[in-house]
Amino acid sequence: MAHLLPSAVPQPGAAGAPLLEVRGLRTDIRLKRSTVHAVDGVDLTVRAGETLGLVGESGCGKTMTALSVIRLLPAGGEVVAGSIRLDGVDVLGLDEAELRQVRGGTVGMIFQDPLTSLNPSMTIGRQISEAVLLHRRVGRAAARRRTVEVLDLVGIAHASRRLHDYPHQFSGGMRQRVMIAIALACEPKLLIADEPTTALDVTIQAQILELIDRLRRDLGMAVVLVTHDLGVIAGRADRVAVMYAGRVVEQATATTLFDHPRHRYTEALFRALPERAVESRDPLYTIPGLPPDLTRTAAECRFAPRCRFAQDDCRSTDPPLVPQPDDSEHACLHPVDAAHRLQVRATSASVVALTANRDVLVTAEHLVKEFPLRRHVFGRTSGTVSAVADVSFEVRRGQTLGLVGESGCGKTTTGRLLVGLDEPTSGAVRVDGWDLATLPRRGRRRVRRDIQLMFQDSFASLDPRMHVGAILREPMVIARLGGRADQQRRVDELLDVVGLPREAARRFPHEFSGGQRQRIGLARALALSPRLVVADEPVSALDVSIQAQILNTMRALQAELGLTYVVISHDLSVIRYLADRIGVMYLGKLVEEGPAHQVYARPLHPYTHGLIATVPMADVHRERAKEPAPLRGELPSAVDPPSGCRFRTRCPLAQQVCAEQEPPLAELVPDGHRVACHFPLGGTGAGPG
Amino acid sequence: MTGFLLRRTAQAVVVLLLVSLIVFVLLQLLPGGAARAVLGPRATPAQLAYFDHQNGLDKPVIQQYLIWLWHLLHGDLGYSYRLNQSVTSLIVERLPKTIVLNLLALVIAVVIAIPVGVAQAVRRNSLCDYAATFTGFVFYSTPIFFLSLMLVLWFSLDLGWFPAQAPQATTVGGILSQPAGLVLPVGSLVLLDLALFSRYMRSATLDSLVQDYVRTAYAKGAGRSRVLYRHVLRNSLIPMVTILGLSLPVLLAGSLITEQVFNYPGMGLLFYQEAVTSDYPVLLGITLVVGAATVVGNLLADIGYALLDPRVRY
Amino acid sequence: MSIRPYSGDGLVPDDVPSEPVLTPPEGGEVQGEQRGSLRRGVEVFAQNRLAVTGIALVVLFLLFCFVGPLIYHTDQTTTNLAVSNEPPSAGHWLGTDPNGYDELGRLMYGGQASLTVGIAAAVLATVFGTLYGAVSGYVGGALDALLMRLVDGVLAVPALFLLLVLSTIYSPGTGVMILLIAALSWLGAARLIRGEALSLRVREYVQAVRMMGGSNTRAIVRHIAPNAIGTVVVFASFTVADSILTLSFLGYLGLGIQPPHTDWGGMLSTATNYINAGYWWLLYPPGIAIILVAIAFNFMGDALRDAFEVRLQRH
Amino acid sequence: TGAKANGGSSSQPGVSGKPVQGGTVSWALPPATIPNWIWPMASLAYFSVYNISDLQQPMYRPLYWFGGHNLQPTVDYGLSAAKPPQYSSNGRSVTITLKPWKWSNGEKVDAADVVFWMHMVKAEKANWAGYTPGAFPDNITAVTRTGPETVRLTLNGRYSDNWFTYNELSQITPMPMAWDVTSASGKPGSGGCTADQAKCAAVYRFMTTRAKDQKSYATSKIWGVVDGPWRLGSYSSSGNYTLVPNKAYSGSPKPHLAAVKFLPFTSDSAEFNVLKAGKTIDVGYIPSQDLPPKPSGSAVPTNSPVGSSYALSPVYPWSVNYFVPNFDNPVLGPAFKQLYVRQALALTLDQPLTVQKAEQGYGYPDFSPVPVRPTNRWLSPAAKKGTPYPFSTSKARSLLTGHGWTEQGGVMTCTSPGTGSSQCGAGVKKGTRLSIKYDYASGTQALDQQLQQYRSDAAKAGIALKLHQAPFNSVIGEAVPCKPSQAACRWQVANWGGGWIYAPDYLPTGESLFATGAGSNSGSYSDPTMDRLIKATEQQNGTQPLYRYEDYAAKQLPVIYQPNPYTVAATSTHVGGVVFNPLETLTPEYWYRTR
Ligand SMILES: Nc1ncnc2c1ncn2[C@@H]1O[C@H](COP(=O)(O)OP(=O)(O)OP(=O)(O)O)[C@@H](O)[C@H]1O
Ligand SMILES: Nc1ncnc2c1ncn2[C@@H]1O[C@H](COP(=O)(O)OP(=O)(O)OP(=O)(O)O)[C@@H](O)[C@H]1O
Ligand SMILES: [Mg+2]
Ligand SMILES: [Mg+2]
Repeated sequence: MAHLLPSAVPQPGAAGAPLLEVRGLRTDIRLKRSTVHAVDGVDLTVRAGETLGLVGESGCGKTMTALSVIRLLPAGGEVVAGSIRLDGVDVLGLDEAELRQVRGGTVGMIFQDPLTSLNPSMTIGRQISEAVLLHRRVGRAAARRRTVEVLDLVGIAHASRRLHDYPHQFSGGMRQRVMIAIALACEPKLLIADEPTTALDVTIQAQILELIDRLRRDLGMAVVLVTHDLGVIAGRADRVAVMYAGRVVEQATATTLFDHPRHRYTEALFRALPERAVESRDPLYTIPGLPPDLTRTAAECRFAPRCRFAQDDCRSTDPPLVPQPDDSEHACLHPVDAAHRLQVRATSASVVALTANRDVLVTAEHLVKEFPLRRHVFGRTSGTVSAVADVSFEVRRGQTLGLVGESGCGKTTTGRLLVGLDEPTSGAVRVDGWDLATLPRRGRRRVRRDIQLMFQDSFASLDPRMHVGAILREPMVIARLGGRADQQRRVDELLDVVGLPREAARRFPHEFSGGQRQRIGLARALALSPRLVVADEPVSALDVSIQAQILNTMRALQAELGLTYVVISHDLSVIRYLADRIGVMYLGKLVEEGPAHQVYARPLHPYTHGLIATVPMADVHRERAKEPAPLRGELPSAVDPPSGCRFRTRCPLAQQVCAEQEPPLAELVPDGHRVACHFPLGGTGAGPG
Repeated sequence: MTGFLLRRTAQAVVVLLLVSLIVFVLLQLLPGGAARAVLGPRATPAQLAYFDHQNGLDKPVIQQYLIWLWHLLHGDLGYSYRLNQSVTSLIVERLPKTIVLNLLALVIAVVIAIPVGVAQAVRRNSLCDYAATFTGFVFYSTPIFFLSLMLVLWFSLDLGWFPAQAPQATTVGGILSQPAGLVLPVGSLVLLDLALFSRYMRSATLDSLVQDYVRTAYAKGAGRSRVLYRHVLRNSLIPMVTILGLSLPVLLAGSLITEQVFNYPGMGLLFYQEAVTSDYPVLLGITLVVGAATVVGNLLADIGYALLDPRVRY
Repeated sequence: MSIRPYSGDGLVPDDVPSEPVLTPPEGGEVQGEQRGSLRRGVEVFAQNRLAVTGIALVVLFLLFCFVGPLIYHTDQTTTNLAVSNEPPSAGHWLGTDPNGYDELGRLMYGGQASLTVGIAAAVLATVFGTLYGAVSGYVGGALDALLMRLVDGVLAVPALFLLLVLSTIYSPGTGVMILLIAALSWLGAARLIRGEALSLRVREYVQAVRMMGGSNTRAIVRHIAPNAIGTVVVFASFTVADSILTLSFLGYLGLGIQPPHTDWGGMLSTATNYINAGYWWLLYPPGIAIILVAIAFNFMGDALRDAFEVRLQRH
Repeated sequence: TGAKANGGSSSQPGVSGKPVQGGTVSWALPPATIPNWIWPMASLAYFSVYNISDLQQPMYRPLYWFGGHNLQPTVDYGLSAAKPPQYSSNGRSVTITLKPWKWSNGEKVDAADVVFWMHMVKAEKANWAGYTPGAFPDNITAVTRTGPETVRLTLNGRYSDNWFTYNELSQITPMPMAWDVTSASGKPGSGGCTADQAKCAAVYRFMTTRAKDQKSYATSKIWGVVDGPWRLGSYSSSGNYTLVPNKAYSGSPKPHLAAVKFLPFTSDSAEFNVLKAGKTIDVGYIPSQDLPPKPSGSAVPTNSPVGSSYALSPVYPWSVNYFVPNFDNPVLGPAFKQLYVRQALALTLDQPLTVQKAEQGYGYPDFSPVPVRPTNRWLSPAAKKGTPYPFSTSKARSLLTGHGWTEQGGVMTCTSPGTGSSQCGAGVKKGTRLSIKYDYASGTQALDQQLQQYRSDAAKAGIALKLHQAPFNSVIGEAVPCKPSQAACRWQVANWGGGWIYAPDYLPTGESLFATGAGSNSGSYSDPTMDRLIKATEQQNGTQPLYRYEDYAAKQLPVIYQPNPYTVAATSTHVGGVVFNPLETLTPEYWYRTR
């Protein structure tokens, strides 16, 4: 592989001529009736060998900025002002043929979703060699050789044998590697990665980010890493640009930015991150209001309407990006200083005491769920998916149990079993000691009411043709609770509880934002005054600032109504913020379960340890200090799970016994912290600790 | 794949049995019955009875059906009451003619519809798009007999550009050697299919155009035409496969009106004429063939899907 | 058998909405002037010029056929061969037909049948097909397999044969024609709605109903049916066009509506007999009427699909 | 003979140029008719004018040729394979003498060939279309070979010469010994059917397999044995076939053409389009809807719709046209049995208007069971005078009201049942309404128009016709004699638009149409006088019995007569010698091309 490397490797951060220089970029997207000013005066500089992180919430114009650079805007999109110089060339002045040389030649591009970004009907090999053939005057054979080389480079094993495979034959992580291979095929000088890991699991995400980082170093590329996840940026970017409403509002080296954010928006974003509030268990900071409508232009600070520190001048002048002495820039008239730090207002919700001796509300007893693998309507089943395999836990009143794990480990299935949407293959769910399965019909209905589910995808779970009032009333109608007027009153109550205006009852789901829809989902779950709410990925689709609103609401309701939660998420920081106890799932098994702080601080299972170590934190120092992704490989198939301990195939500590015996979930010491491992960490001292 | 094929074949047999049963029952409902229709107004009751007896039509329906099935199992589709030919030889004679005509129309329609649909999608909401949509709908909304007759009237009788009838040769080669005669019959069928196909192609292309992999291809530095042909087209063809699969029965069943107007006795006309004369064996035979084609068409569409879309495996 | 293979589906490819879909802004308060889903659909529909043309045409033809005879009085029951096939004149604006009927009056009269049959058959087929498909898709399992095999079977029977047999058995009046054409068209609806039901059944909002302990009926009536309505309406619209064409085809084969009643297809079929005689007033009016009405409904269906799609695409 | 009378010469109007030897004439077959049975011995399923006239007769001469090279529906002894039959004076036997002809394989056309035929149809009468129980061949008690060329048929009673020749001898076609075999390699006569009727079954089976093998028609040795002027040159089951001259034909005239080519058509408009294009068809026909209104004084349009390269001539079919009331219909049968009701039905049908408008003049009213065109010797003097029931709705109306019917809601209703002279008549129940379900064959524009008009006119007399069109075969399918109690008797009136064609029982007698219980008596008409008159036509010589039957049937209306349309044929002006005989027999040996 070494012979591939360019001979002269520029050093990152070297103060050479900028490779990419964007000045005053304005990009409009013309619609039928209006124009979206998606990018509204963006300045960026990327030097060779450097990684620039571009962060910001959804819709702030990150993607449009990136696409402007290679002039690949959607229909109606057009760069209306500014300049883009790439390696000394004015990109905006290029004609179509020259542009094609830039695309894929000078600039490689990686997109968010590796599944949809690859042509499903073309082999991997052809998709990569296409890029080679387009930019190099080589024959097919040479293109093929190059294809194998880059596949090797991105770490696809047996590359030459996989050339004829189609994308669907690759896992998500491998597909993203292929995308990277395509982008790298012609040794670009600049790699733009637009949310390259958002669709992937944390473990895979870490591997991919590491790969990009390594390639940057090895090949001396510059990288623009676009993401909404501050944690991702923290460990990888040299410099970070924060975007808000089509603008870069702050730019600084990663360390400076994370340590001392200056712009009020950046500060607010950080304050909204749950991981920053874990210890305090304070309510999270929420940014009031809405991001501005990008179809309007404004002569004010775009953040002013939402900023707690906004002054009159903020509302009358549009602050420019001002370079600061420390090589950073920000566009804020009243930047953060020690005196005016953002204080989170104290809420009435007092912190719930961690009481282990509350009584048990729900028990899961040896839950097993297997799905037959169906081929066809008349087809016979050919094997089963072991989605949940012998999972037991209990949830106490007023507590929150968090379930984490990689995608496909059975979290959702467990949740569905709890609320009775699916029947367990074996095992039982007990509510207040009643076994749901053996309860008579009527009783079952009564008990079922006590457990409600808050769906992952709020939009899919709300009937698009019903207005919110009807949606919220429906559970009551079904349960025949009260008259129409009572129900109406209850709807108003519910809307109050989740913090939506009462008139929302007359609107349709699609007229709400994602966060609001999630609240409607929550309100519906609460309609029958349940005792337990199972929340499946309640915030995974949301931006940080909105996520904070939901998390706060959930916490507040717990305090107010004495709710019990089972929160399912792949995001450890969310779980850690919400949960009293954490359950870690791996391939259908509960591998570790215990009090949240203990599990987090002293994980016993190597998997938990790896997971925690992998999750990116919005903290430069911790991220920089991190060992390279400790969890290698991907989740094995649930159709044919490994024998013994299911984690052994990826476990650094695995030994013979792991393949032969399945470790039981047991407490090492009687502290309510259980683990299913032959070689638990810490306790035995065998782990990397 | 083998398992899939076997399963589908089993299903097909069930469907075909169902079809033949439905047809059998419907035939019983026809007033008059076969004997009268075949023997004509001269036939005396005694002759009618003799005919019924000879052809087993005096047996209970179920028994007739079972007998028919039994013969079918032995590869015997029966003998036409009216045409002095075995059903098999009738089909063997008519089928190629029908296939030539319809296949030609299908191929031409597809060959035109694909670029038209793609162009429409690429220039969505342009004047060209509207014009093509409008024209398509006009032809789609025209009764075929009206269209065919107008074509003959204008292009054959008034202008004298093309013959008024399809080639009369009895062999496929002979038919194809008279391309002028094929223009009008094939043309009328093409006009009808075109609207449908190009509409499908347009929407399939629209779907593909907004896919992420198209953006990826552009990001690689591929030009517009390359992206269209290498990336968009193949993926847009997938929905076309379904519609082509669905066209298979039409391919075999023939197009009654076209055949009648252009004096081209194929399957459609055969079926119609034998239907009005209650020539049961022929009807059952053709229904079976068409039914089989329906099932096979669906199957081929599925297989085509699998060929075009590597994600699909059976 | 040139009855179209996709009877009912019309030109129903899934189309992409013509306007890019905007993600709604996140967070904050409920947005101010949001448009209701219905209004939005109506608007998208109204923006489609072809659709507006379609509606206008349909309304025009309805007026022409049903109100026209009140203004333009003609005798459509007594034949008078003595005045047959007369060219247009002051007394007969569009001349007379082979039976001596006033052609313009006949056009209105025939249009009543064509429109009635087209619309009624489509409605009937849609309602029945929707119920059948919804039950099949929602209940699923063995019943679904059985019901769908049945549909497959009937679909594989050549449509022409069915029409031929049925119209020979039943004397074809308007009512019979409606039943007959509906009997062919419901199959498409059944398949379409079944697919819809299959996918709706596993939607989370339907699952939510189950979780709340709601009955199947509730799920079908309150959630599946309203959400399938787009498909249903689009289907119905295309089916009207198809039904009118099928009716004309039957008329051409002499299996259509019986004289002295008639429909445009029957008129057109009569006129084709005189194609060489130059009686243009017999040929073009019904021909163009059929085409225009079929186009109108096709346009409407096409636009309706867009209207419904846009809304549904908004997740 | 007829051949001489109309001798093929360029004197034929419309023929231009000089006759030449050789060349091909192409002949358009009527829509959807494809000759598909080559053996003259055919079951009813394959018993069609097209099979007989267009395929079998040009090759296999019938014993007696009906409809010669002229316009008369009469026997042409010149073209026949036998000399005129000799009836014994008591009318109980007939002797047939064959002409000294030879089959194309050299075999003589002789008495054995006739015996062979007779044995075959007797042995396989169930499979023979011409079989009428009690009549031919049941009424022939013995077939005797009285010489090498003479055969005597002994009859079971006395028969009229005319009747027996036209309706019975007309059905005989001598068959060569080469067909009396049970295998393709069998020696001529080895089948033994000629010698022993019992052996005919095996021969029948073998010959049937040969007749069912259409692919071998043109190549088969068996079918290659012909005695007519033509043999099959090529044949395809789709209906494209050619006749080529039989070089060994013993009769005269001998063919001038090198081939006659037959072209099938799917519809008459398809044929017309091709005809109009002007190249492919030499002899075709103009569909009625494509004819301009007939000028008076000419049977064909003066302005030819197919241009000047074709000469037009009328083709009168040897048929009568009528529709059938069902006398056994439980509801209306009793009413139909009343002559005055039938008269009312006849009186309200405006035949002249129908002919003039619906048929554009190319037709003529029918009012008796004997065809009025071409003018022929069987037509009675009374019939020549015209209809006894000229159109009059008021007369029909008063007939009904005079018989106890009153109009209620526009429909005549029997209010005065009984058998008195001013009452409805026997069997007609009180309250019976003259609302008639009228089934007719779809697809004929003229018929459609006629019935629209008829419906309107009948309504004026208080007769409500509920028209229902159905495919031809459905109409004939239901029009079967039935018992009132049967469900099959629900039909009330059937009109298949075709009436009856007198072929190949060429004498227009009524034994199969109107005799009580006759097979083709669809409406189950029954009347003793009629039965007696019909019997007389079978047994008594001369035209008088026929006239008597005919006049009675014209008045009695066992069926309601309706206008009979005729065809206009188009013959290329470069083809001569073509004559359109009402029996639709083909004599292409007279045809020639001109240059
Ligand atoms: N094709 C398009 N047509 C119209 N507007 C668009 C289009 N694509 C994006 N926009 C708008 O442009 C603005 C910027 O979008 P962009 O995709 O750059 O945001 P982003 O920061 O990448 O967000 P995300 O994190 O959701 O990907 C948004 O307001 C978006 O609604
Ligand atoms: N209805 C089903 N039929 C078949 N297999 C299923 C079904 N639902 C889930 N599975 C399988 O069961 C396993 C667990 O799925 P589950 O949805 O519970 O995972 P998860 O942890 O919620 O993942 P994610 O984070 O992606 O939501 C997976 O392998 C999945 O493919
Ligand atoms: Mg983006
Ligand atoms: Mg999940």
